[in-house]
Amino acid sequence: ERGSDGHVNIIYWQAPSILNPYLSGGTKDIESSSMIIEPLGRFDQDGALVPFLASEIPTVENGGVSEDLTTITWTLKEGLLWSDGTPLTSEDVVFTAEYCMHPEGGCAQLSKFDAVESVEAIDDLTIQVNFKAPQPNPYLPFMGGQSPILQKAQFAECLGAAASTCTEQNFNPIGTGPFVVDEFKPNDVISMSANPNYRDPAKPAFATVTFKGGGDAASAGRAVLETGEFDYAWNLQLAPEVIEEMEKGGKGQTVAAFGTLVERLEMNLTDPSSDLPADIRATREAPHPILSDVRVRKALSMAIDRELLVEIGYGQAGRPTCNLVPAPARYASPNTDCIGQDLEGAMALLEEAGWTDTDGDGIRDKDGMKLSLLYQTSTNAVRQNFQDAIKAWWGMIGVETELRNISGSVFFGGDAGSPDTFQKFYADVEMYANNFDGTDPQAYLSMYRCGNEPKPSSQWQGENINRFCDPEYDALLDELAKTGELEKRGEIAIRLNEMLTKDTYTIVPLVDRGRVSAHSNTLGGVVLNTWDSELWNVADWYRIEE
Amino acid sequence: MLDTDGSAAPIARIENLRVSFETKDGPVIGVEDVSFQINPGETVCVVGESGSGKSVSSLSLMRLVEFGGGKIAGGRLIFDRKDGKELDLATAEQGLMRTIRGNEIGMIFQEPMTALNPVFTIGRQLSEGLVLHKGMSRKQAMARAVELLREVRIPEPERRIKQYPHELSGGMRQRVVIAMALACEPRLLIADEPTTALDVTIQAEILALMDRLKRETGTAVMFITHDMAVVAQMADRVVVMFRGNKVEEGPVEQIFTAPQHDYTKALLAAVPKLGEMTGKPLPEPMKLFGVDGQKIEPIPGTDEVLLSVKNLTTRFPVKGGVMRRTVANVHAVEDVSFDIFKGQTLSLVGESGCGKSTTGRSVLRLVEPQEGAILLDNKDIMALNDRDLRRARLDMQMIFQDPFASLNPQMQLSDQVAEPMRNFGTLKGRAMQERVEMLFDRVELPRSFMRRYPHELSGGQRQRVAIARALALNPKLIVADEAVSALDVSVQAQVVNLMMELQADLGLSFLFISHDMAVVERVSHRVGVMYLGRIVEIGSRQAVFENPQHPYTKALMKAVPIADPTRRKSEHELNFKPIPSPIHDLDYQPEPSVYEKVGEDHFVLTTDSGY
Amino acid sequence: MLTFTLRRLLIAIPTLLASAIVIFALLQLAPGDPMANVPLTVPPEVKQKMREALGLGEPVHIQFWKWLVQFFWIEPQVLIDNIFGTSFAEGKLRVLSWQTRSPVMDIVMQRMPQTLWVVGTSYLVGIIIALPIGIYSAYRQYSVFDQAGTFISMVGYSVPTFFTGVLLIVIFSVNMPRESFFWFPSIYDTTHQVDSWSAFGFQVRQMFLPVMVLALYNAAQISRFMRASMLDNLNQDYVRTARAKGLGESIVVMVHVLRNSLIPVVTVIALGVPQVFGGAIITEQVFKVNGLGHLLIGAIEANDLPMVQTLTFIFAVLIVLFNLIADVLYGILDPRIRYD
Amino acid sequence: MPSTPPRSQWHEVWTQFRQHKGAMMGGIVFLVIVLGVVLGPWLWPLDPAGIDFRARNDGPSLAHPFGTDQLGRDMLARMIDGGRVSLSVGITAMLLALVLGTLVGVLAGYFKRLDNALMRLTDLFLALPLLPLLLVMVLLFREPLAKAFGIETGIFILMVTAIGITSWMPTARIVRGDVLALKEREFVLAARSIGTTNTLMIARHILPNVISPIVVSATLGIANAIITESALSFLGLGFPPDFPTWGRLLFDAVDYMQQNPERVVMPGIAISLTVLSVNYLGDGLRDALDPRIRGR
Ligand SMILES: Nc1ncnc2c1ncn2[C@@H]1O[C@H](COP(=O)(O)OP(=O)(O)OP(=O)(O)O)[C@@H](O)[C@H]1O
Ligand SMILES: Nc1ncnc2c1ncn2[C@@H]1O[C@H](COP(=O)(O)OP(=O)(O)OP(=O)(O)O)[C@@H](O)[C@H]1O
Ligand SMILES: [Mg+2]
Ligand SMILES: [Mg+2]
Repeated sequence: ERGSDGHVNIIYWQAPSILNPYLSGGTKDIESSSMIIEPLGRFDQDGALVPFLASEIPTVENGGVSEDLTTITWTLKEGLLWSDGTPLTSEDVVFTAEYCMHPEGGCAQLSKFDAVESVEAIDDLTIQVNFKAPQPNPYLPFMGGQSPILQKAQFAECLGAAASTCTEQNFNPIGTGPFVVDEFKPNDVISMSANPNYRDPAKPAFATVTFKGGGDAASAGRAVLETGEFDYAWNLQLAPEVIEEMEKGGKGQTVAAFGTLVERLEMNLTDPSSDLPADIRATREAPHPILSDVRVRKALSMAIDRELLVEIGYGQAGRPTCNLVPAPARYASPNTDCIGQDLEGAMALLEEAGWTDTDGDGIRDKDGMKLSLLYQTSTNAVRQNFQDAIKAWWGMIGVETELRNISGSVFFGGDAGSPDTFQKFYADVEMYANNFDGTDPQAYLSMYRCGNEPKPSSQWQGENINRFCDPEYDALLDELAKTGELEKRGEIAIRLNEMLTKDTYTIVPLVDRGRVSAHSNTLGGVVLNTWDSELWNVADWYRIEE
Repeated sequence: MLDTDGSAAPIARIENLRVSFETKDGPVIGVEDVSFQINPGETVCVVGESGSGKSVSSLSLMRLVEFGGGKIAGGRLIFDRKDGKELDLATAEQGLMRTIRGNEIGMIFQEPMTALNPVFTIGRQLSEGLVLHKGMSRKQAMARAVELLREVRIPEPERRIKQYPHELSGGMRQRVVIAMALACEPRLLIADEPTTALDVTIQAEILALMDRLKRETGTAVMFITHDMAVVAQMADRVVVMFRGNKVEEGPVEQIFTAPQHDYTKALLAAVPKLGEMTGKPLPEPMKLFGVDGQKIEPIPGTDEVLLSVKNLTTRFPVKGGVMRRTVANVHAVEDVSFDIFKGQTLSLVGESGCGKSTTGRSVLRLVEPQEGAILLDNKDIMALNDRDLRRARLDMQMIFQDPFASLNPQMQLSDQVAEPMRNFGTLKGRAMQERVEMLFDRVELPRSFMRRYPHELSGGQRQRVAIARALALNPKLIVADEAVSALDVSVQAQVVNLMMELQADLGLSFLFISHDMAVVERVSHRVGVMYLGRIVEIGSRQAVFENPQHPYTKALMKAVPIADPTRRKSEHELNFKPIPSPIHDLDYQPEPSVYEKVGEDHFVLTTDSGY
Repeated sequence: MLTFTLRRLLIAIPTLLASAIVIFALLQLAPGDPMANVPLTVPPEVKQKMREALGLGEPVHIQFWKWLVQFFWIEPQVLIDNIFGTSFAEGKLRVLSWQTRSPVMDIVMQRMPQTLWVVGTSYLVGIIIALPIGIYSAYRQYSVFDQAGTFISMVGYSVPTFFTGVLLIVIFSVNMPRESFFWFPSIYDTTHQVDSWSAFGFQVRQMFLPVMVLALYNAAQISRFMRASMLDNLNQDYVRTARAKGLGESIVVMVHVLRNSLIPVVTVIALGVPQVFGGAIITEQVFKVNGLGHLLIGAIEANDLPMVQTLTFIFAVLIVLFNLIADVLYGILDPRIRYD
Repeated sequence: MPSTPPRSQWHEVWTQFRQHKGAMMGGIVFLVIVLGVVLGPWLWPLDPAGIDFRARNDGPSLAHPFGTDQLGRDMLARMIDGGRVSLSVGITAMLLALVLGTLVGVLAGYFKRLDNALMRLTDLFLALPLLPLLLVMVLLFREPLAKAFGIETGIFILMVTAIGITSWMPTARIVRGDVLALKEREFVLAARSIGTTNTLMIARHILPNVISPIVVSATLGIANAIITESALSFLGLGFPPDFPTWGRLLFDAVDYMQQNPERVVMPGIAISLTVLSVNYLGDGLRDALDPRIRGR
């Protein structure tokens, strides 16, 4: 029965700053707002599509997606009401598209609407999305936590440049989700209560929610697992032994699930030396003196013991991987070549590449140049452990490593003026994690297209971090974009993935990172989902009486 | 005087007191073996060599030596409490002492500047004891404080009460300290050099006040002083101390007429007497007791002008209100002009608070005068920038009125004396060291004191350090502000002779500020008499002393006490004239000073001086 | 002194203006980008659009000018509107945060209560315990009390709050049974309203741990300065005079010596007050108080320049103000200090 | 009474200092710490970076007296290694801040003309947001410094300067406050009358009398610098992440507080002991300079 289970406390160690995902791409904002506003459909814990506001997921089979892949037609469930009691209509969906596609709005989800030509309301419950070109993956707009439906009545005044002045709307969006906002304190806390007009009269079980933000993963975990003050803690990025110790507190348990997030080493194929002029440094004009040789890259990969890394850093929330795209199964390469550590082989490979230790200082050299690398990553306890371990292994094969860690806000900040961003890559090797939205890796793999690399002329914006460039790869990408058949898409994606990893060791994947969250023993119904918002099924949560 | 029949128990009895101090050269004995007693209603004067342990004995009686690092190593300090019980103060608890201090025993400290808390108004400091011991309310206590200030002859007490210690003249501070000690009408009053900074008229009034108190309330007084004239005026009995011991004790007449101990004899012989120089136009050194073959020659000086001061005016703002705005001005020095000749001494005498120290400081530009011209050796001091002013100070030095405050508490004495030489690089290394040693010898300080710090000295010793420092550079002009007042007469004689000797040998000039008319008579070529910020009379010493013209000068001369217990002045000889205040509103416009020439080198102010 | 104060207030205007410019320039120079928190899955072109929507495309001096106008002209109007119910500021663009797209001042006001409750209280508690400890330690230099005080305050100062905070949580929130009186919450509830005694009780409980942590840290610092300054004055001659008046040791020390020793302490305290409003970053983080300190650090990490600029500028105003107060207090505490 | 010839004041202070029990204790402890971190690598030759995955998160044992960390590195060796960085950064940065603060404070307090300008500068520095300031410093100077002095020295200079120039302000204000009061004392006037130049005045008369707040600032400053260093390293502004420092060891260990308490305790003790010993040294210096305190 709705509201019968009282109050639930959720803690996110990153605090939500806005409840409109279109104005912020941040996970914290998307997940918190997913309790309030909903998309037409979501991905479930297995990455499968499930309808939410839509009555079913349109496919080619059921006629919802046109044969030529240029339109998709959604039908809304009947009788849906906004939390203010007004009915949800297709106009709201059309408006949502208009809102995000407005050129001055600065919509964070704009890329989901890139391919959209127009969105029309066929009738009160039917919406048709027209694409500019055939769209093998038509489930970008209105799917998943990133792309929920806004109420037209509420946001009508907030189009374009006005979007950011609509504080009231952004903080208190009227939605169709299980909860409504009572009070939102940005970057701090959200107080919510059950939506009286929620479509399932029995849900949600909780009458009120406190969604607290801030602090750090350790204290969030402690609050759920040890002190029992909170019921749910998001994303416990902590060393496995620390989580283990916390679980001994006995107040709660952890849940883990895997998605597409891969912690990887990126090899710089260009020369980051500070001796080079600024317009040449770390661009394709200056090939890397050491890492241009695939044998060196491979040797570096072989020296790494990925299983140990998982044990040190992620425990149950990680597994070794050799792939950039670890999931869904259709797109994941079966390659496991890299899993075992092979120091001998690595050394042999280096010898073969001409790197020998001529002066006996334990560091290999060639033509008077030392095999010495600068290895950078963002500041994060696990990453620093990885750095130390990898440095030690590389040391064993005669590679000298200098480590550097950079605050995340700078490293990922993308400021063209800073030498420390991951895009600029003023280092030889860098480590971070990345994933893709939803279940289709096409955009993800397209990042490594020739020309998409960060460079001075693009203000160092670009996604091809390694400056990888292979015409064959680009050609294959084009093919992928044209292929609608899933089977075929899988094959191409696996091929692309292998070109980046197994063939060239441009990207050296380390760990397939899952998500660990914690919930208290008295909280039931939690189904951890890494393909969508973790709180996707919050309507089903309930209190377990002890 | 109360009838002190033999049966009345003494109010305090000191028996075999011994006090030691811990210094880094090992323990130092401050008082070796002292015993004497003080009866109710009696004034016991303690005289003796500077550094002989007078202050330490009195501090022991208050049990305050402990806080200064001293230790009562032996002896008893019997105090007769009101209820007739005797109490050994030496072993009493500090808690009990608290009810006695300030209430039953009052103390006037030797150095008034450092004895006052710099951040509280004097009213606040005065009323504190009253609130505590007499249970008065704040307001009552304040009213009483005003009354007390009036009793110690501080003009405009309502205003002064709101001032801070540093805004008062040396004599005023001393009177504040006196008022503080008298506040609770203690049964025993310890007065440690209470009148050194007071001019003779006010001194006489203060002495009369103490005398009256003694008569009316039976207060016993332990009076420490160097001024034998005051002893003669005040004492019932005299205790003579020397090197930490009592060497002689007896009724005042006996001490003066038939001294027993050599030191007492020397002391009495060294007492300068007013009128000794009558008829002599030039100053000459004193005859020292026990020194043979001393040359006593007059010091002529020259008639070249060294320092010429014209129309000097210095004022201080008086702050008031929460925002501490300037509400009035203290006209400390008002249109003062004088000349000092090379190799000569000009003495400034005058009422306490009349602006003598300020004049001295203005000459060195240690306070910035409002107006006026100062020419030293034809150099315009007023026009100098900071760097040249510093150079100019090579030629003029000052001995501050309050030696303790003017010494850096964290520096060794030898360094302090050497500092001027270091500053100007006049002497270096060994030579400097030798000069420091020589200076210590000349001011009669043992060389072992060189490593000590200021707080480890007696008042007189500190003053001698200050003198040594001023002499270190061989300046042309020394402003000596009460430079010898804290010294016992024998040392005083030596130091005065030293100064005169240097004058004769090196042609030094002095601006000598003093209250001791006998010393002034001895040392000066010319004398200026100040009253309320102006010089009321100036001229050759002979002219001013032998033929005073201005009424204030006359009154001053008349008030000088005589070192003879048989010729005590009685209270009715004093005319308590109300003292006008130098504090005026912001828009007050003073008249210029106009002088009338009454003789060759003898001028008298005709402008109304307020007297 | 009045003229001094007025003059200083006048000088404060150019000072603050200069501070604003320097802060702005600094923030512009500092590496970082408001898009740092946007996931890597969002492509660069979209990020560029988002930046432009934030007004980042405009030239720097225009951005600065806009901020000036908004902060000094529009925000005061908003304040007036709020107080008198007028509508001067209607429709005018306020200083907006880049993270939340809401007016910065609103968030600042929202954070004020918990900051003042926690950081303010801890500062007061710190001062209240520091002064007696400092005074008594000096009065009984090298006594057991002094040694213990020295030890605790030095350890308290040198062990960072990220450690003490967690330690207290482990002791009082994790290991203490939930029913115990000594159990304290590890997470601060900013939505809690103090409207009854029991609510006040809860408020005290939830403030307890962070206040303890911060108070220890503040007290350590202030008590050391207090002690040192007292030591300098305890041996002065006027103290002897005060004793000679028969004043009790407590008055001698607490009135005569203390007043002379206050200047450094006043300085330290005045320096600390703006920091109260600045919040306590680490402690707020550990206990999730989410006060101004949390706001600032979050804004810096997210490169929310309008927020950082505004907050920093408010601190600058407070710093100038409290240093002025300290200077005025000097003159009152020690009449020898002259200002003209 | 023996008349020992007067010795220089500093000699005097030194003698006095040597008699100070607390100072001597502090000095010995401090010396032990310094010697420990300097000679430590010889006495305890384990490699601080030596990873041993089998010995992860071990408690104290004979092989590892302070236990091991999450990568199985020996904590004692890391403490020794980290101490070198922490101590040298802590002390140098503290000295820099102290010198800057005292200089500004004394100049502002003593010279009326400079007061306003210097104090407004102090206000400005107090108002500057620390983090962006540091980020800018690193942005501008890291590469040039690393080039000119080598990476480690370059970063050392950068960190020390960064900490130094962001923490001198309290000292400056406190010193100024004291100097304002001090310069109105009569002995300063007296010193001026004997021709003491401003420089000498400051050196001889002002500084020794404001030593107490400076000493306190020094002790607090050293703790502050050690912790700030680790904070900077987290931001990526400091030493490379494989450089252990006490602050960083402490921070890393906080998560392990429950299972390996010795890991937080040890660096905590090291920092506290250092600060305490410096505090006692400072106390000794203060007392040695104050001629009224003696024999205790
Ligand atoms: N704190 C101290 N430490 C060491 N010696 C001290 C200390 N106080 C006083 N003395 C020494 O004790 C002796 C007696 O000093 P005291 O102050 O009693 O002299 P006094 O008789 O009052 O002299 P004066 O007339 O010059 O004031 C002096 O030699 C002095 O140097
Ligand atoms: N710093 C100051 N602030 C305010 N008033 C002052 C200050 N210094 C001196 N005065 C005032 O100036 C007047 C003259 O003081 P000064 O010290 O020159 O007197 P004096 O003649 O030396 O007296 P004494 O013989 O008592 O030392 C006094 O009324 C005093 O209160
Ligand atoms: Mg004496
Ligand atoms: Mg005087």
